[in-house]
Amino acid sequence: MRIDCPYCGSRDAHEFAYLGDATLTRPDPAAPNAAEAFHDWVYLRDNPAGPHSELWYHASGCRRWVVVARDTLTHAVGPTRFACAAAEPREGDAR
Amino acid sequence: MRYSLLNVIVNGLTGNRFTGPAWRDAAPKPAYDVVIVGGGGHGLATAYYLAKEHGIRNVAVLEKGWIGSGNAGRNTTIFRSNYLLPGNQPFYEWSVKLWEGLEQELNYNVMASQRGIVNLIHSDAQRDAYVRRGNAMRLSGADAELLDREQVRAMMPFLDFDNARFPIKGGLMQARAGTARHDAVVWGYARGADALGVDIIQNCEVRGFTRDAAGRVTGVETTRGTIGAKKVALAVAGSSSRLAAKLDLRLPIESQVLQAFVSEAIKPLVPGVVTFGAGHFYISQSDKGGLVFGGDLDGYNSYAQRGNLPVIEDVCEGGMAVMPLIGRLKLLRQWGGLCDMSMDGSPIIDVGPLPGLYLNTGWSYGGFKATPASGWCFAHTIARDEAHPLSAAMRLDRFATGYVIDEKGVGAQPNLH
Amino acid sequence: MADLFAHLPASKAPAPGRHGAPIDPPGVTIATQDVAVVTVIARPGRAEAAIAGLAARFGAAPRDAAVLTRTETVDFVGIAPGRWTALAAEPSATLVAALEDALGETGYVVDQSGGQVVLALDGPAVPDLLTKLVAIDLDPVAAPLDAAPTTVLAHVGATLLPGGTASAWRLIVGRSYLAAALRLLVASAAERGCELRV
Amino acid sequence: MSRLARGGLIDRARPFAFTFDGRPYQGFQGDTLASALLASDVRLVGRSFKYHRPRGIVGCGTEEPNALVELRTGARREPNAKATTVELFDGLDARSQNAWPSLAFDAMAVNGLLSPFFGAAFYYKTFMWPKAAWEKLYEPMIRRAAGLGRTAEAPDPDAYDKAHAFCDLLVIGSGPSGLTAALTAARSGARVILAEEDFRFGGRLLSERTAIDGAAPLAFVDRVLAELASLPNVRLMSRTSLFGVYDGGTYGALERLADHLPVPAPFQPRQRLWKIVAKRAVLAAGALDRPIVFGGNDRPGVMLAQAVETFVARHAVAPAKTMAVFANNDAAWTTAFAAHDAGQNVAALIDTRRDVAPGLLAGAKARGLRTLLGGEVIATKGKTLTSIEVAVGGKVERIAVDGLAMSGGFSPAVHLTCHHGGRPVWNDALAAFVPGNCPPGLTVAGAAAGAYALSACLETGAAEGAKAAADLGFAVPAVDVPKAEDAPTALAAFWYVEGSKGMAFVDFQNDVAAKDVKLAAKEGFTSVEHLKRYTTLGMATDQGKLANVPGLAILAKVTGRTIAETGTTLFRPPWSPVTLAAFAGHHRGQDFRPARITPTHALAEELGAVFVEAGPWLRASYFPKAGETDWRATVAREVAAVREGVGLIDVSTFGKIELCGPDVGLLLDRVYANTFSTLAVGKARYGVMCREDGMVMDDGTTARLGPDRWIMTTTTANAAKVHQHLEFCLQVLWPDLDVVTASVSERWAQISISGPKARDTLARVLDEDAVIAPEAFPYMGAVETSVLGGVTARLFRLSFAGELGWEIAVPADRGEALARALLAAGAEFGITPYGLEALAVMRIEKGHVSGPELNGQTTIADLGMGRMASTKKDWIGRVMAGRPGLVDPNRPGFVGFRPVDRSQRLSAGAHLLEQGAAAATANDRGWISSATWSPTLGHAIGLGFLAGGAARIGEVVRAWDGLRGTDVAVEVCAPAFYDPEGVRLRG
Ligand SMILES: Cc1cc2nc3c(=O)[nH]c(=O)nc-3n(C[C@H](O)[C@H](O)[C@H](O)COP(=O)(O)OP(=O)(O)OC[C@H]3O[C@@H](n4cnc5c(N)ncnc54)[C@H](O)[C@@H]3O)c2cc1C
Ligand SMILES: NC(=O)c1ccc[n+]([C@@H]2O[C@H](COP(=O)([O-])OP(=O)(O)OC[C@H]3O[C@@H](n4cnc5c(N)ncnc54)[C@H](O)[C@@H]3O)[C@@H](O)[C@H]2O)c1
Ligand SMILES: Cc1cc2nc3c(=O)[nH]c(=O)nc-3n(C[C@H](O)[C@H](O)[C@H](O)COP(=O)(O)O)c2cc1C
Ligand SMILES: [Zn+2]
Repeated sequence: MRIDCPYCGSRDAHEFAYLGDATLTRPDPAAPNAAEAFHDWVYLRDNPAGPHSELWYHASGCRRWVVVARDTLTHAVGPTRFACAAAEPREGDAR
Repeated sequence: MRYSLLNVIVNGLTGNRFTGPAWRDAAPKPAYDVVIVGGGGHGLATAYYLAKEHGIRNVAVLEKGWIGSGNAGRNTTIFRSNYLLPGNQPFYEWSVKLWEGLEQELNYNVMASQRGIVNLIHSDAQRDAYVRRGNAMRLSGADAELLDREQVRAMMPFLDFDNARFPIKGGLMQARAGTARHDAVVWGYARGADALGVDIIQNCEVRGFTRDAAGRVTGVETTRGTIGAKKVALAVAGSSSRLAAKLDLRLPIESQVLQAFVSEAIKPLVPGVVTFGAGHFYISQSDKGGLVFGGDLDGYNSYAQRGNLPVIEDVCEGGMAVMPLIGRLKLLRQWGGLCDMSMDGSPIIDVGPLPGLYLNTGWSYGGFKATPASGWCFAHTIARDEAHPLSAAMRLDRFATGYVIDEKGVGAQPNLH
Repeated sequence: MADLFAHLPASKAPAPGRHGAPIDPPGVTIATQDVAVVTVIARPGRAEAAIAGLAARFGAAPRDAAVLTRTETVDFVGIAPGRWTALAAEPSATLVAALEDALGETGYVVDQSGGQVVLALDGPAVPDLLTKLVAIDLDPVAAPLDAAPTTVLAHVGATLLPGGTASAWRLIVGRSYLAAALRLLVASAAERGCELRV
Repeated sequence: MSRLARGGLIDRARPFAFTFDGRPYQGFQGDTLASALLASDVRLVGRSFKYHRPRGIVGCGTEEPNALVELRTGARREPNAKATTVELFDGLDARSQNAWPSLAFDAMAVNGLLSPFFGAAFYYKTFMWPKAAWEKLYEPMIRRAAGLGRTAEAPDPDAYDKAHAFCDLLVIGSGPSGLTAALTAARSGARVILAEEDFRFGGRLLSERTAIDGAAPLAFVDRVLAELASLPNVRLMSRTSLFGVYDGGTYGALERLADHLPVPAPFQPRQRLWKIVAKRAVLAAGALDRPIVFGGNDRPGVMLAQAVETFVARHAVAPAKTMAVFANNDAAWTTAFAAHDAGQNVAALIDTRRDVAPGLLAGAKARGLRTLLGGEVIATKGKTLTSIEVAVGGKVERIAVDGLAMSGGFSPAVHLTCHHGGRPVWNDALAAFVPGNCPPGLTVAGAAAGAYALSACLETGAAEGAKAAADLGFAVPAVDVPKAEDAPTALAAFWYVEGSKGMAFVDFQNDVAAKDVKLAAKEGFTSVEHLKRYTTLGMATDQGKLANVPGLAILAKVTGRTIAETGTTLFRPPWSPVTLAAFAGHHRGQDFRPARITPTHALAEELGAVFVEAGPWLRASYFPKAGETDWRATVAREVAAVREGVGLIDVSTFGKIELCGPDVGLLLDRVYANTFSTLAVGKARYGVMCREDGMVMDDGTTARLGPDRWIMTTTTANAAKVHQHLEFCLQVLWPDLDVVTASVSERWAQISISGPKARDTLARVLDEDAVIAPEAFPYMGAVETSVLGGVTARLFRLSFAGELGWEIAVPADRGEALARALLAAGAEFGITPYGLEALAVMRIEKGHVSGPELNGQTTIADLGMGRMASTKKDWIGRVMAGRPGLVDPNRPGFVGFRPVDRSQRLSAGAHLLEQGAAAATANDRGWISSATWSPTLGHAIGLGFLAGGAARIGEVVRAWDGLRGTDVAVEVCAPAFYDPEGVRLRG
């Protein structure tokens, strides 16, 4: 499998570490249902057969977390992007 | 028809006149007491024990392809009970006990062969961890032995004792562990269940479920029509999430690919099973003579039932590191299975989570050995609507309650289990 | 011929001198370079400003890509967005001070000198050697001439940068991996002859 | 000698001597072992798997099921080499296998007599009584009989290599279609790789006679190759098998660099594993002739027609004195004509069809060949073939022949098209499976696509090559496809001679006969996949290249289905078997994994250290001195030296991560359970970080060097994992945090110096010793300073060993100098270098947790550090750590143990039982995670986890180690055995 790292270009997937489902977001730990929400977040997965948006870490390259569109049935790798587009410059930031 | 030497001879002499199908090619009935989805080892064993131990014979096993086409037909055939945690160990030990009499139980030679397993030890820390495990095994009544380097050498002189990057310092052995002919296990349970009246229905894919107004699961929709059921039991391994989704359930499961490899056949070399944990490699030799080996998961979600090159390289590097004399042997075939990786690497056998539904999943890469005990305990769970004591910890809600069974201690990251 | 170092203890680098096929000139020569190695990191969202600062100070703007940008005194290798490895022949303290000065508050400088080893590879067999070790298309028709990938050479993490000619490259590896990297490089170069100067 | 007097692509000027089963023979450069054996009249080459039937040579390439041999000897012994793919060299030494005592007389051949009982899968039905006999008797017997060759006797002495290649178009196969595909694309400027398994490019053109552009096919091959070789954008790879199609256009290939030499040249790898990343690929792998199933079809002397043609034309060998042809298609007639014209005596042309093209009949007539239309071979005779029985027109005739060329038609080599799970589709007109759903980027040309006519091969090759190049944006010049005459290609499907006499084999190697297929079907194994697994059809080293289609045709017939309905099993990689060592490449022996070397490694060696593998690192374990009888004595000395004087250890292996930015404190508050944002500049703090599921992930100290600059240390094992975790937090969870990180693990050599004399020693290497004055530098202080006259250094006041101590970091290249300076400085205090063993002893004495306690199964509370966990802020793991199972008072908690009888030892891995309780899972109360003999205390101590934890301090339980046969009463105590208040640390 080859993954197009947005920074490094086409690389063999073994340069990356896999985390999984990229559509999940960390719940609010202060919310009243935090226990349940964290359970769902940490443990439950859609685990679809087909298109999957997933997180890969370019461990042997730029060390960026990359969101990869990949099909779990065919292994076809689609577009990739950084998990975070670098934050905008904070103008006026005194520090 | 009973299988025996006589039977073989008679059929040999008569051109197989007195032989018939090992199991009936059943057509689906409108309804059953229990419908088991998944004609792998677990589904078939469950059906067999439901009929045999619980007298529930109005049972169908629905298989989308041919029975054994899933992981039951593509695993590396190792059974063992060298587990660490109390939620697992007694269950797997019971499974080994069932393996020990399976041929006679099923009147089918599944070639269960207690050739022994040795987990190689390469460091003091690893030895301590294996001693803890070995003692956990002993506590559950299983056998375990700590070997030193010379004992390992005496058993397997072909391992690299002279020039290994990670020198072999000993091993944890379970002599009663071994291998079985995986396909025969499927066929043996199928034949046994069929003889007790169970319908085995192939080419019958479950595509959905029927539910009553109260939300109870009342049957399945299949490519061969709707089939009613008082109880619907899922034993579909790597396809668990796909089916759960039809019931709007999300499971603590990811389907990931594990590969296995077989070499060309050679004369006997490897006596039992050897695992090289420091190098992602394990190996045994099949009765046909092929070296059957594997290693880590490919490491990502997949339903493709095949893997990629990096893992083959990784596995063969591990192989050459411990057994450098296999270098000139050749890889004959590689394949992959859909592993139902659970979030703690341990299985789920449970009632629910919906009324009328029963769940058997999360076998990760290690459920072949569990086949007899899984069938045994799942049948009990279905028949009695409560967990069998041996599988009581294998609950679905353990992730919410925190009573997880995390043998490897890597947490909710299935690709690391 | 077995692997050259199969029986040399893993902790040992191959000895300096000639290895492998006795071909003259050797297909590959490997030498260490004594240079300061410094990581330059733009603060989140401040890459452009950081680049401007560096450009103003060093006379050329390091590109925010996995390529080598040469300035008069410093070579900048993009290793991640907003992040470079800076190499210079001057003492690391001088380089660090210059970089900090150029960046101001737009970024940080982390000295890696002594911890990263720079190897110079040269010789007609270097492209073939890299083909063995790197799963990246480095062919000039596919990769820019200034391409400088950070990648893994068979279990050893490394950054590769062009060395001036098609058959010259530089390689940055962590010091703890130096012996392993040299074993791998020399073993892979052996069929074409290799000279190790370290 | 059956060598033809003329022709062939062999170099008669280069004779090669070789041996088979010890007997000397001769062949030529250009021969395969198979052709050389045939030329030497060797017909019996091997024995089959199950019945040990005598077998000869059937094919001429990688499809060969029978002629498997062992090559070379000793450490270079290679089993199961296909004689048909072994390139002959001078001195080649081959042996038959799976035969005892000899190939000609094999005792195991008695199995054949039992064949009525040894039918498909008979073993599942018997060998069950008595129960113990399976393992003791039957299975060992079966195993000895099965298997084929033997593995090498010693580690493989050859080197293997790996390499990567990238191209626009990969062409697989160099027959007419592959050549035109490669040439067309290459002329457009695309980067092309042409890979050919054989040692010579040309495919079937090496043995065909059909003219191309009016000239011999070989002239065409030479012309195309010359042009390809002249182009800089083309790489020609012969002896290279494309074995697998993987994801993302990655193709696996094995190049055999030295298998045609007795041993590789000095420094030459034997084989090279290629990973080829190709934007497009054209599969031009040709088609395989297939057998007909009839009684005795496995007799040595029965061959595929295609093989006969190859042996005759390419190798100038007459495979038999007198030969017949048995076929259902036109191509076999071409073969017969070619063989006849080259001097092979052809006695009869038997075709199952009654109607054959007049042109062919005329061809036969012109050559005086006898034709038997509508004929079937119903039996064969001889240990090696002596005669065949032919039924034709209701009569049976015996024909004396010692060779039979059979052809059941062609199977396109679709294998690689199936590697992504795509199924080939049945084509009735061709009576063959043709490519179905191909892997992305791969197209098929020539015979592999079912285009059998030579002109069609040339055209489809050119077309696919052009299409691929155009797809990729290359301007493809107009293609002038060479013109070729076309040999006829008609056929009528025919599989099995019903009622023929003797065993009619489908899978030769695995001895699967037609009757086995029928039996399997009768027993309900009607899915092709069940058929395969029940009978082992297609599971041999040729992976059913010959057997699959006839086998499932018979299955289709007996189950009343069409072949299309019956389907076929899946082809998986590899296309042809691949050497295991090639996948490993250089990563074996000492180079299995890179060893990481600490900055003071050479010094430690000099000091006589014994090293130990700690993950990838090699670390000093202990430093024995003359007179010390075992490692325990050494360790006791080292511990005492630290506790009483001063000792030093290299701790550079810790992970070190520099964190910069205004929000570091905020980040650390979230990743550590305890609070960091309040840490003052110049201070360090111990922290514990958890996973989101509430389990401890790692621990270590983090120091604040400046307002915006922090340095974190991680455990050695978790360095990469923690860094990845921090980047996850920064890039995925909280991208708004103004923090950057950099790994500086390699940058800093870090030396820990501990003991009452640590300050005195350290002072002598510092440029300004005032920095470590007690009041200036308290416990958990951190400062940047310099040593050894201007070497940058970082000083942290902490000690894992539990004494007054510092960790000093200097640039890695100065680590050894620092260590030497410290040794000199501390000489008068008896400074002692110590290793991991002594460190482990001292940390257990101090009750510090380490790897065995931080095993991913323990919470902060389990570890007795629950009070550290902040309740005022969110930290990763906080929410989940509150689950009932994680706060269950019965969870095993961290405590210490000492034997009640102080003379007894403790062992890590022992489980904890109540006194008097039976050793059973139900009574398991925990385990000992770390144990040692404490030289400081003079007795054994242990750390571990006991249900109830600290609440049970003072009680007595048992440490039960059934594996080692010990059962020791232990007192539960607090984990810190030594200086629990930490007075010495702060001193
Ligand atoms: C390469 C590999 C090696 C392994 N090695 C070992 C080992 O050495 N030892 C060990 O103990 N374990 C091993 N395992 C794990 C073991 O194979 C599995 O855990 C176990 O087989 C799973 O149970 P099963 O047999 O019931 O699953 P399966 O055989 O996968 O059964 C599930 C069945 O459900 C069917 N199904 C799915 N969806 C539907 C549907 N919608 N309708 C109807 N039917 C459906 C599937 O077709 C399949 O037949 C290995 C696994 C792999 C992949
Ligand atoms: N008359 C007939 O009925 C008939 C039928 C089939 C083929 N043919 C003839 O056979 C020829 C077919 O031409 P073609 O170009 O399609 O094929 P080919 O058979 O000439 O060449 C295929 C080449 O591919 C190589 N190959 C196969 N698999 C490979 C792999 N995995 N890796 C590397 N190399 C591999 C083979 O070694 C072979 O050299 C034509 O001349 C055609 O006329 C005739
Ligand atoms: C224990 C075991 C041994 C096997 N031995 C062989 C073998 O000798 N020859 C072979 O072709 N395949 C062998 N296979 C692989 C199967 O052919 C097949 O690849 C595997 O069961 C997966 O099925 P699939 O490839 O059809 O998806 C073996 C599989 C297993 C699990
Ligand atoms: Zn990247």
